[in-house]
Amino acid sequence: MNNINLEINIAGIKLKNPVIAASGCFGFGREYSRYFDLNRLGGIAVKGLTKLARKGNPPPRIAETPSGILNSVGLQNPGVKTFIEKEIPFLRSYGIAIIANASGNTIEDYEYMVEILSSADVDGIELNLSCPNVKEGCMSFGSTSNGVFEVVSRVKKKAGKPLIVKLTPNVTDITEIARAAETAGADSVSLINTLLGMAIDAKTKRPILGNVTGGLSGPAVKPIALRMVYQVSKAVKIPIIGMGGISNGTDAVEFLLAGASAVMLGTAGFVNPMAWVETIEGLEKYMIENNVKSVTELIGGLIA
Amino acid sequence: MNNINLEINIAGIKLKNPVIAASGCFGFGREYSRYFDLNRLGGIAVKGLTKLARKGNPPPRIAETPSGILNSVGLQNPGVKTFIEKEIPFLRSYGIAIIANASGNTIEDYEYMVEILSSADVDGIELNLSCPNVKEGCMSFGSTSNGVFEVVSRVKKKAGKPLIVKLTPNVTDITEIARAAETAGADSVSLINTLLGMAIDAKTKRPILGNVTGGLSGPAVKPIALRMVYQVSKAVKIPIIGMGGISNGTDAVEFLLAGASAVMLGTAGFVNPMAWVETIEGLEKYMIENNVKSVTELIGGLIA
Amino acid sequence: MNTIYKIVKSEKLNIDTFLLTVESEKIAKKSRPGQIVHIKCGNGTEAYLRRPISICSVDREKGTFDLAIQIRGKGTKILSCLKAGDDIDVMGPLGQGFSLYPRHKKIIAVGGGIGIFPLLQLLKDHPAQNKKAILGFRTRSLIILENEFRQSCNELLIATDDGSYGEKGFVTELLKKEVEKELPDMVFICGPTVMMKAGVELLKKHNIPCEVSMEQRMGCGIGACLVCVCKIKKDDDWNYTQICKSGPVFSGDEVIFD
Amino acid sequence: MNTIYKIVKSEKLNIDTFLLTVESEKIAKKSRPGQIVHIKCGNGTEAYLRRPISICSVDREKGTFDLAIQIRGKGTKILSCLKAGDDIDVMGPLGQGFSLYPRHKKIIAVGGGIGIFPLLQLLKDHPAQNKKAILGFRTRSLIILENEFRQSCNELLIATDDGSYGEKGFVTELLKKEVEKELPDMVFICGPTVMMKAGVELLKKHNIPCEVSMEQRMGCGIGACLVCVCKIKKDDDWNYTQICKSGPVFSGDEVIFD
Ligand SMILES: Cc1cc2nc3c(=O)[nH]c(=O)nc-3n(C[C@H](O)[C@H](O)[C@H](O)COP(=O)(O)OP(=O)(O)OC[C@H]3O[C@@H](n4cnc5c(N)ncnc54)[C@H](O)[C@@H]3O)c2cc1C
Ligand SMILES: Cc1cc2nc3c(=O)[nH]c(=O)nc-3n(C[C@H](O)[C@H](O)[C@H](O)COP(=O)(O)OP(=O)(O)OC[C@H]3O[C@@H](n4cnc5c(N)ncnc54)[C@H](O)[C@@H]3O)c2cc1C
Ligand SMILES: Cc1cc2nc3c(=O)[nH]c(=O)nc-3n(C[C@H](O)[C@H](O)[C@H](O)COP(=O)(O)O)c2cc1C
Ligand SMILES: Cc1cc2nc3c(=O)[nH]c(=O)nc-3n(C[C@H](O)[C@H](O)[C@H](O)COP(=O)(O)O)c2cc1C
Ligand code: FES
Ligand code: FES
Repeated sequence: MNNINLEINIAGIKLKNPVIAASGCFGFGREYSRYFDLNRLGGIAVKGLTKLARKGNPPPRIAETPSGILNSVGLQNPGVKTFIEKEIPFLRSYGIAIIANASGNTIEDYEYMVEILSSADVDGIELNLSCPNVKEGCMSFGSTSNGVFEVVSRVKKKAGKPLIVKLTPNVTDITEIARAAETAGADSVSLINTLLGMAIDAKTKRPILGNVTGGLSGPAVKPIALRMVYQVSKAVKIPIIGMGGISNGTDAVEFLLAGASAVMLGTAGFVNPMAWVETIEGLEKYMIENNVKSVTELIGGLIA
Repeated sequence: MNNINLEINIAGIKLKNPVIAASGCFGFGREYSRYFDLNRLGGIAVKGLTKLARKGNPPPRIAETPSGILNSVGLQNPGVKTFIEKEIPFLRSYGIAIIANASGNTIEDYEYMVEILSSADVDGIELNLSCPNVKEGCMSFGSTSNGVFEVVSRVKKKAGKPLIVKLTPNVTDITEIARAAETAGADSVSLINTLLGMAIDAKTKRPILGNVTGGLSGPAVKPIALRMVYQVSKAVKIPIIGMGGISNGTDAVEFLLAGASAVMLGTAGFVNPMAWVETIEGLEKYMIENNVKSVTELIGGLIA
Repeated sequence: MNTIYKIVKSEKLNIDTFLLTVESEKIAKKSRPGQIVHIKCGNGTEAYLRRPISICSVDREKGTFDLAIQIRGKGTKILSCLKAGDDIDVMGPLGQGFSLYPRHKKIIAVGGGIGIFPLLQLLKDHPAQNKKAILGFRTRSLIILENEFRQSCNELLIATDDGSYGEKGFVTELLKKEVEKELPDMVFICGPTVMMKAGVELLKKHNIPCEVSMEQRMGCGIGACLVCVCKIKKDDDWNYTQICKSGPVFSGDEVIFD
Repeated sequence: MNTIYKIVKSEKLNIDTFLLTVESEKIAKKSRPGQIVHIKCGNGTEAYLRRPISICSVDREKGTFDLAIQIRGKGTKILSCLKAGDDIDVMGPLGQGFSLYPRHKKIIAVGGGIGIFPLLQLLKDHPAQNKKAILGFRTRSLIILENEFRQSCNELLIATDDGSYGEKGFVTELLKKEVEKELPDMVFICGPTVMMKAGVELLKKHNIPCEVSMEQRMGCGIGACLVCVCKIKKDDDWNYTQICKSGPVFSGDEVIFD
């Protein structure tokens, strides 16, 4: 297409374009495969996986907020083994990068996950140190640089695949956390996971979510995500996958300019199932109009 | 009005209703006094004051974001002495609580501010430990519990007026910060100040704000603010003033249910100069419809 | 995948409910009674998420379908302002509809509130000879689609909470009487959770199969995000199962109502 | 305080600019040339903030005012869809307009881009005998309000960037020629910052007073939030001053253009 090059390599993961479906918003790809050809995507980060199957949190699990949503799914998933057996073969039938999103309650869980996923047919592992909807593990590791350093350096030893560490925005200084991940051996960081929030129904005087609090995503959080990507890009050398409220090509360009090498979209797809495809098309259009030959030229291109 | 009682006492500050204009969004009241009778309000938190006059940050100082705004004013103000001389007499002509919002670069600045304001004719002092738009002081004190404890315990000794400590949401655990403020002697906490964010113009490849980053406010942040108020209300005993994206009576009720004893509105007034008045009216309507006799019945009334 | 269709008609049914007729060959042809659509309300972020609405009836000849929508909040309010000729963004048909088995000769459809809507096309399409409908409304002035229902079944019973029309009381009480009179082969229940729960318990005693249509807040609408779940029995245990994909219709005995 | 008015007319002026006529006794009567209004675009949060727009002209008899608006983004797009009869939420008139001194017998109004709009009512209202307007457009097809301007001044000069109509080049070049022909008593400049800066520097050399109309992103629109500032000289120093309240019109020699 007009000689523009959308390819990007994130720490060894080859993407034919920098647009990836965000974890938890795209299941294992089956549902959206009926809406568009998954081959269009750069990659898919699958639903957050754990060692054993998890039931997740009680409903309601979603609340609408101004230009955003809260979710409190709580990592419902069939367990990593079922994923490997039943979902990878389906996903492999497409020519896209498969990123396995992994969570755990303990460091040993994370080690187990990275080990088993390293011998599975995935392209990269996204270590979820940032889910706000589960009591143990996850965000509690991800909110301190010590926690992140410890988990990442431990699992790095077991990792036979590129390791992406997914960061929580619910911290005082995200650059400190990103640096801890980098020092511990992360090949990339992805950010942001959701911001902890809450919605109340004044009529019933009750929280809307069954789990009381949930994670905020969608356009509302974009300014925060963009700032964090920008700050982290100044703090680490490893590539960044940016996300948080991206809905179209222009949003994606903004994240690339701020310093991301690729982007993920989740929530926007709920509103528009073509959001991923339209984001790729919008990015192409921007590149053509602005005479950008390769997407790599945009990365960190902010004039500030 | 129908025998409902909107009065509330926040740590000794008497408010005839729990709706206060948020600092920085209402100047010193003069401008909005042409739009409605300031006597309608519970109180006014005036523009952030410093020891000496401050010019503030270069424009643009505002960017529109999905259901919100970023601002990077940077505490432009005429200095606390000018405020005392020129603005207090005007504000005192109304029967509303005057809350002086005070910032500083150093602990000594904060001590100076609290001392001078304690002998001025204000009803309370809101210690701004949370402005994200200035390089020194402020949020750098406010983002650690040690910082907050130190500033608050030092200024408390000089304080002859109720001391409200305004908290930043840009922290890992706001309850820890709130507890530090309480332990150090704060009479109340107000939250949230703005979330650090950023906006980029893809066309020009430049940040929209002259200061690159700015503070996010408006409806977009409401779920985060509500969650923080809820968490803090479980963590401290002092009264809480809640804010962040409140635009109407229903929003205000949600904050009261989450545990706030009063609320502030800022950004909503830019869109609707009657937002403060309409919030009071909406709150009254809710109370009548739900047979709530006193606003105090709503505080912390969430069923969760 | 195109999701933009034209509105053919918008009609007020009662104080807060309206009927929207939308042109779509695809949805009219493909949809089964009980399936839903997922609708974008307005162009912007005002009502950010799509809204799930049951297909109320379809005209397969004309290639149109009807939605009966009650105004509850922002999104349904926006939809109520649409007029003939306007575009509407609709994903669907989605989910699993009711079971239409020829072996079920005598059926009863029980609906309350917005739960009555999916029952209309069910009654139209079901092959049973004997179709009865029991519909509940708060009060007489809120009764809607009465003629449409009457024409689609052999017998229509209406209950109002205040007795201002038909029987006074809950639809489950009427169901109880009907069942005690003569056992149906199958019952379909759609309405508030308490109502469905009571209905399922009642029918269990009589060993009559039934289906219910579950409701939950939704995100994607197609099964990918796992937000719209209810508890569904699985072997000796249960799973949180997506209402948008495996439902909204479930067999009454597989649902765990908390 | 009521801010809701009725739209009387909406008219397309060129490919991306339209003229909105709004009914408001108050604004028509009270406003001075150069003042602005602050408009809510749509009901929702889609375009969250109000948009500042200069009052282009007023009809004090009819009690209406005109806004000429260029579609730039979300908010102006929403405004462009409004039609006669629709409501519009307008705060205003706001800020300080141009100075209309009877001692200024010969004036020149210089405008570029959207900067031409506030000059129309200025030319209509100014008491000078000799009123000249110099307006700049990118190209012929974008020229708008030509007749209106021609009727409101003694002489109208038009410049286009590409020379497709009138003089080729920048308005400041035309201003230079005019000033060198005959010194005006006062000049009003409104347009991009670079243009205003060049104009102010030119006029300074000739010791001619001038006023400029500044632009900046706004929040409250009334002076309370301090976001819409520009550098204004004060004694030996300068202050960031609110454009919405102390401007948008400032004396050319008090503004510091960075
Ligand atoms: C399977 C299914 C079928 C439905 N069929 C119909 C129908 O045929 N006719 C009809 O009028 N209504 C139906 N509803 C209910 C309808 O979806 C809600 O009334 C509607 O989403 C409310 O949106 P709102 O913008 O008016 O309310 P708001 O309160 O502004 O909505 C805020 C958010 O909460 C969600 N929400 C609020 N109430 C409900 C609810 N009861 N169920 C699901 N989500 C909710 C909204 O979708 C939105 O995401 C159905 C719901 C489900 C789940
Ligand atoms: C004093 C003044 C007078 C003006 N008079 C006119 C006029 O008569 N006619 C006209 O067409 N335009 C005028 N403008 C410019 C007009 O305000 C912007 O074009 C408009 O705000 C853009 O809004 P949008 O939603 O289309 O763009 P968006 O890009 O969606 O706007 C996003 C945000 O940026 C702000 N913004 C973007 N561009 C500008 C700008 N140039 N100036 C100020 N804010 C901006 C918007 O107000 C909004 O808050 C004037 C601006 C000012 C400050
Ligand atoms: C319903 C839902 C489920 C999610 N589940 C996961 C998850 O399992 N693992 C994870 O790392 N992130 C999860 N996320 C976070 C997203 O991957 C993403 O970080 C966040 O939503 C911000 O991007 P967005 O605004 O484009 O959605 C989930 C988000 C949503 C909305
Ligand atoms: C333009 C602007 C200026 C502000 N200035 C101050 C300030 O001087 N001191 C302060 O404590 N907070 C300041 N704030 C923060 C607000 O007081 C408030 O905490 C925040 O905006 C969230 O509330 P809202 O969403 O109702 O605006 C400012 C906010 C805005 C938008
Ligand atoms: S709404 Fe996403 S799974 Fe049902
Ligand atoms: S826009 Fe608030 S001071 Fe000008």
